[in-house]
Amino acid sequence: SAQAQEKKIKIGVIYDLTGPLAGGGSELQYVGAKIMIDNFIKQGGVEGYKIEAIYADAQSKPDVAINEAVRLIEQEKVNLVLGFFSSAQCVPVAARVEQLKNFMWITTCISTAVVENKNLKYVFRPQASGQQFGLMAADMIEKNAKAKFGKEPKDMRVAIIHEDGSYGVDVAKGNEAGSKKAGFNIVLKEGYSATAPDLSSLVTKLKRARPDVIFHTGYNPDITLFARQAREQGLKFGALVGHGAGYGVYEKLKEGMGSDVNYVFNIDPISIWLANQSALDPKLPPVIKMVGEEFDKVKPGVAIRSAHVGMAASNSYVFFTEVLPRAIKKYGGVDPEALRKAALEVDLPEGGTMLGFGVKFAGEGSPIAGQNERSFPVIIQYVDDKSYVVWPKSQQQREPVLPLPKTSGFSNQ
Amino acid sequence: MMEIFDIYLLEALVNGILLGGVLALLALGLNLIFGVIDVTWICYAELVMIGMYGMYYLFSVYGLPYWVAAPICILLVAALGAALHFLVIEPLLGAPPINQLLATGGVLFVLQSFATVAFGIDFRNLGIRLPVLALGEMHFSYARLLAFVAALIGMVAVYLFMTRTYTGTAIRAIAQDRQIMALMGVDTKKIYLVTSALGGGLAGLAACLLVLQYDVHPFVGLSFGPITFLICVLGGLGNFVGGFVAAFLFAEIISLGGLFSDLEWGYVLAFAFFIVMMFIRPAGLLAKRS
Amino acid sequence: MLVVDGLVKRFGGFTAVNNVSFKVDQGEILGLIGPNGSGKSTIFNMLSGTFPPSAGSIRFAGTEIAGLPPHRIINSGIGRTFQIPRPFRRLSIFENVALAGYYGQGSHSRSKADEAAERALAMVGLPTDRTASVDGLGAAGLKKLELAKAIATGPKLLLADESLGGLDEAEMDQAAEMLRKIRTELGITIIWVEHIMGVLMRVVDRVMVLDHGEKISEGLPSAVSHDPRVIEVYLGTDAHATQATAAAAAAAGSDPARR
Amino acid sequence: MNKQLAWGVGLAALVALPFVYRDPYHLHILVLILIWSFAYTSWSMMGRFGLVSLGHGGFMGVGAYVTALLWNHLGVSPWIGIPAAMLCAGVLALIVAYPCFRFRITGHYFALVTLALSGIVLQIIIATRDYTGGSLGYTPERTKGSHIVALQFDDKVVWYLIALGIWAGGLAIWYWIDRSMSRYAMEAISEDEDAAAAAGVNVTAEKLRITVLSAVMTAMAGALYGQYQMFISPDTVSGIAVSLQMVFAAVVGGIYVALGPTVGAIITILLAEVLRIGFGTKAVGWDNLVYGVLLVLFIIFLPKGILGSLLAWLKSPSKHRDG
Amino acid sequence: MLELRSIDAGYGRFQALFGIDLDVKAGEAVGVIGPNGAGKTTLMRVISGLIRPTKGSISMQGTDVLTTPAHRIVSLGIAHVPENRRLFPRLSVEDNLRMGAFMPEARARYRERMDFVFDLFPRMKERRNQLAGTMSGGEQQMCAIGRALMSDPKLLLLDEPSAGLAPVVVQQVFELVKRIRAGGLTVLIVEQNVQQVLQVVDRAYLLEAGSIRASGASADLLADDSIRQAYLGV
Ligand SMILES: Nc1ncnc2c1ncn2[C@@H]1O[C@H](COP(=O)(O)OP(=O)(O)OP(=O)(O)O)[C@@H](O)[C@H]1O
Ligand SMILES: Nc1ncnc2c1ncn2[C@@H]1O[C@H](COP(=O)(O)OP(=O)(O)OP(=O)(O)O)[C@@H](O)[C@H]1O
Ligand SMILES: [Mg+2]
Ligand SMILES: [Mg+2]
Repeated sequence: SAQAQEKKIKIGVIYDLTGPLAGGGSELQYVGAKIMIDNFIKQGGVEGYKIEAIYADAQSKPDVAINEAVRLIEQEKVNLVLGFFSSAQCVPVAARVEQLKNFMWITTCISTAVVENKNLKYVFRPQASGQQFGLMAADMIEKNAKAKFGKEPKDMRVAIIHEDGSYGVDVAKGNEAGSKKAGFNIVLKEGYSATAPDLSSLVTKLKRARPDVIFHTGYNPDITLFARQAREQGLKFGALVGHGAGYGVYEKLKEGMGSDVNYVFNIDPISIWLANQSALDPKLPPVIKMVGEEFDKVKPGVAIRSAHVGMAASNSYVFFTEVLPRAIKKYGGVDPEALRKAALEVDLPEGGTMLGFGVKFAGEGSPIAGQNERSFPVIIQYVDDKSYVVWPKSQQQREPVLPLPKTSGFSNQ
Repeated sequence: MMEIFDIYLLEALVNGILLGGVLALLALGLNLIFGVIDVTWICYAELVMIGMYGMYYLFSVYGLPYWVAAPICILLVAALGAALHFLVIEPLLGAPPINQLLATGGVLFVLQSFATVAFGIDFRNLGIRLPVLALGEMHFSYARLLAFVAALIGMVAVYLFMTRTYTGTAIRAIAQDRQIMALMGVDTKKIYLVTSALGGGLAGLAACLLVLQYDVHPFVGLSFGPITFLICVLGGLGNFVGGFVAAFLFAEIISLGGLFSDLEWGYVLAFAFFIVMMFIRPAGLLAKRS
Repeated sequence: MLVVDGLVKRFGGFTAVNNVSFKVDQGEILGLIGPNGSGKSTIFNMLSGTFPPSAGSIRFAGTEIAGLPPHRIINSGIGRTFQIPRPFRRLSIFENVALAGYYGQGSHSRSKADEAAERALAMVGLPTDRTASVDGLGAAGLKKLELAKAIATGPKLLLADESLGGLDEAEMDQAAEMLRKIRTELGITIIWVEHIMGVLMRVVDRVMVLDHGEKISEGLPSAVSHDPRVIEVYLGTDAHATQATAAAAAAAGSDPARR
Repeated sequence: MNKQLAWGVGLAALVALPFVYRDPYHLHILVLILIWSFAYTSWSMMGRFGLVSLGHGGFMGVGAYVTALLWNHLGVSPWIGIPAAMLCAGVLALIVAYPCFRFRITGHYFALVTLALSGIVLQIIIATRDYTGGSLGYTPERTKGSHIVALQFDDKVVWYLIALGIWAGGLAIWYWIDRSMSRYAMEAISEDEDAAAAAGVNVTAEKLRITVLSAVMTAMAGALYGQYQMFISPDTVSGIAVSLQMVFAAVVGGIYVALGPTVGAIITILLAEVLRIGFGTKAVGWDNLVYGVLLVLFIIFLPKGILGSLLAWLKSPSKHRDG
Repeated sequence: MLELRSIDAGYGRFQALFGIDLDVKAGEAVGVIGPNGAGKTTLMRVISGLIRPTKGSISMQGTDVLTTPAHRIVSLGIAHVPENRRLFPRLSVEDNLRMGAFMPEARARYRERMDFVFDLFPRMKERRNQLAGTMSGGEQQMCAIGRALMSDPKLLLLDEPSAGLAPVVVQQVFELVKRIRAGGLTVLIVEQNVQQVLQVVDRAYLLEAGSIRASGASADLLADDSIRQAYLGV
């Protein structure tokens, strides 16, 4: 009877707090998720259910992630696992969760491979996928080619470079697909290891290929190294489009690239603080404010709050406000089956989340079962230490600056 | 088209040489420790990492000028090297070499997680941007030129030290017969102190120059560790000139391999080259064949 | 049984053995002497396959063995000892010898190996219990172990490199006696390198002298010990030469087996 | 006799364990310990004779990937795939080790050649991502037919028993080598190759045999790990990190005693697990810090490994050596 | 010059020397003979500080050797040619000799000592750039003696210098010992070659099972029947 009184949902939260991925954005995601979970704990839980969170560090290693997921599910008896930054962890953990018939709520892990053709039943990802990132980048360049570059799309020279991990590879696929669709001339597509001590031959190849636009996906140390060697070797181009992760952490980007960071593009789910608040559900802006204040307490003095934080916060928020209450009220509990049914019924229109997009999960039978079909990223541009949403048109805060103005060290004007 | 190709090839060649400078600098200290006194510091690249953090804190946080911070950093890593020797290696001098490898492997974990705990997981950067040397279409990095020059001077200095001085000779002798060193009037502790501090100092020197080119984070050592060991062996253990040459060969393979094929295959090529060379010249590139 | 022709070994630019030819007959003991660095151990190393000759031919029992890998040569019936004993310290004395018995004869039979080990150990006078450790052996014991290992490989020809170095007089006599026994009881042909003339000359049938990698003299002990060149480069002028001569003479007188 | 009885009882107890105690997470850890114990035992087959390989991550990777690739792309059952993978690893070991031994590449040199090998295998897996999934890792397809043919079981007890069998098999091989003349030969070779050759040992062949055996067993461990986890990634089954992990665990446990690598697996896996859970997310990074410090202390103060030192210590007061 | 008083020494639990008393006067040549395993080498190691005795005292020209750190004992003028040569095999001959002159006191006279050694052993001059480990046994012995002489010692400890040498070289070595003595150097020499060593030393000690069994002038020992029986094979 003590159990009956004490209604509780146990959540296992897994991110990388140590290892290379931690600094690549995972730790910021962790901060975002924790802010949101603490917020609901402070509110006394959801629908009479107390919330208990158990945090674990995946240490940037897939096998540790698997072990921790298994431990949380089998040992700690959590009702669901939430979080995950790296797709290399999401793939095996999702398979495990399916096998154990538990519930998994992915806040990040953008690789398409996580859900594609996996027929996942208990795994949900409100997040946009990597290929969407890649496609979005190509879309912006295509639509602006004539006006800004004065070229037909088929004359646009684009280069796709990426770290060769799961994330870079997936985004690059999107880049390639988008570029092909737009008819760009892909002058180079190449992966490299994020720990490579030297990228100068990549830069040399880029110089030889003379791209108008470089699509780049990477983490921090390799982005800095690339930017530095590109500048040192005198690489010139018209635009540099980054895709989240390293490009999402402006502070570090600026530290590494200096003034060259100006006019760089980044694709991510919108930073919640940049979202067009008038277009959002009116109950969201106060939450955004709360997250911002809490974040400032954790990491004081940050000029541009990283998109990573908001991403995890928003995606967690959807779980607490949409999935959990419905599961409890309509399906009578927090068991995986109830959570799953509740998740499948989420139906938020555009503007329904802090990230601007809506939520509707692809159901069983879909090739991307578990994926949010309404998610989309946005493209921001860093201009003079501020970031502005420049794409898609619907979210646009200002026109993208294209191509790089002469003031930039990389400008090929 | 052909002309452009040539100039890029040349650029890749020269960049290979400059990368070689970086690798040679890294290999210098390791060659002293691993090659000459036959002690395995598997955590060598992590010492460099600590040195890079040292530079970051001295320069960016405490605001010291670069040229003041650098010597302090070198001393710091030298002290760390000496401490490593006396705390970890000394008790294991009589044990099988594999135990040294493992103990310093443990130190590698310790240093990585120490950096994580003490400095956080953020990527750090000095934010110094050195000018660029432009020769027509080709551009070269001063940071790398600097590393190249330092490696060259360091190599010559260490070579002279090892062959021309009594201490240098003793350093070369100590791995071969430790017990009888006392008969020569040599205080083995002192020789080990000098050598490990020197090895550490060279790691510190590498750190000062690497930090101009790379972000610091607790795992930066992973990029350099294995390759540095391979270079020492390829050049012939304890052979400083050989190590220097090997660094350039490796760098050229990575650089040219990366130019003609994918970057990833550049490394496969470099590793494969290493294995093949081991068979052709097991005692090192410059060794005489017996 | 062994015919060596034009054997040469170069190390880099240095010629350690230069065009040496000789023969060893079944059942004889050939003494190989010469100044330090004259190439004796190098010849042994080539005969036993430790390294290949730079040129020349080595025919053993009718087949060419120059350049064969060492285990093939050992299996074909040549055994050797090392000048500086090289025991396997992580194995017991018995295991050291049993190893040689197992692999050396190429028969790869455990029981035969144990048998051979017991015989060899008894021959040289080492304990045959299975666990006695090598660490307990002094200089003399190690030399004996070297011999036992070589014998256990079941050789027809034994190459003994300085079996006496570091032994005291009593032990030297024992060792010399042992070599003789090995020859007579086991019928093993022996090439023996040694610097202690007083003992060597007593035992060997024939002596070959090397200097700077070249053969400078060959013949009966008594003759060789009078050869002025040998005296000059190797024996020195005084006591040793006389000692050697005396020993050779004594042996010649006492040993009817000598031709 | 007593010893055999103890072994028998111990093994029987291990077989009975999952039928009595069914905590799934603990069983999971046990299965991992058994599989890794087998891998570490395979490594120490070579390691105990001074052949320090830093390339076993490569063999493990070959074992795991070849098995999974054959299954996914060609539908070849792991029952055939695993032997095929072991064959591949054996051939790879031959290709690298033969010249090494022929040209007398030993000690540091050998360790680093094998290090390069595991680097190559890792890079190739990553670079051929169209087939191997690259750094995203690779999942054997779930079977639609027989679980036995596909060697896929959802029941941990089955896996526990399989792993236990393999582990015991590994120990049996260890004992078999330990009793054989090969051990004498390898001990001799590890001390002095020339002297061993002079005793008639075919040095190259003996070393090759033990190397290939070790590689083949390691590949099997890799394949099993992949089948059990239903996921492999370059980081978890291949490359330098895994190679080092093997050396660590084996040496920490003790490479000169049969159960040493097993003890090493138990200690390293449990220690990592306990420290990680103990420190949790409150003291991030401290678990690895403490883990590293403990490893260093183990190696400095127990140079023969934990089990090796323990046995030596148990023996020394009772049995007076020489005198 | 050198005094040992009631020295006990050993390896771990194993005791190799029992209450050794031994004196060497300046300018003397003293021999130590005895069967294998008697403890001769151990005695030499104790004097040069390679192992420390468990009991007793050693003084060299009035200085307490036991309180002197091992690496300073060379500076007292004691040079030790260890058993089995113990060269640095991967250093050249010249570098091995240089190691012999490592002490600051010796460095100043490096050239001079080098010429002295090369005079003594012309073969070493020929092979100065060869790696010591690749030389023949006899060559290595020369190098080892040369290395000890580089420090310009007052007392030379020789542990079986004739082992493995050609007869002509053995003679040279013993002549060398004589010459060294003539130059005022004191010598303590361990030998198996009893006959010859007794011809060059003034006095000798007979060591058996870690204790001194007999001692006296060479002539007396040579005349002693039991010694002749046991060690000269006569
Ligand atoms: N690996 C090598 N590299 C270079 N020179 C070598 C090598 N091995 C031997 N030598 C040289 O070859 C010559 C012959 O050496 P070897 O060992 O055969 O002499 P030895 O007759 O056995 O002398 P000893 O009686 O002193 O043992 C020596 O001068 C030696 O320095
Ligand atoms: N490092 C060591 N550890 C243990 N025991 C040793 C060690 N060195 C020598 N001994 C033992 O000490 C005793 C004396 O040895 P030592 O070497 O002094 O004899 P020695 O008279 O020099 O003999 P040899 O004529 O064979 O050189 C021997 O019983 C030997 O086994
Ligand atoms: Mg010889
Ligand atoms: Mg001795």
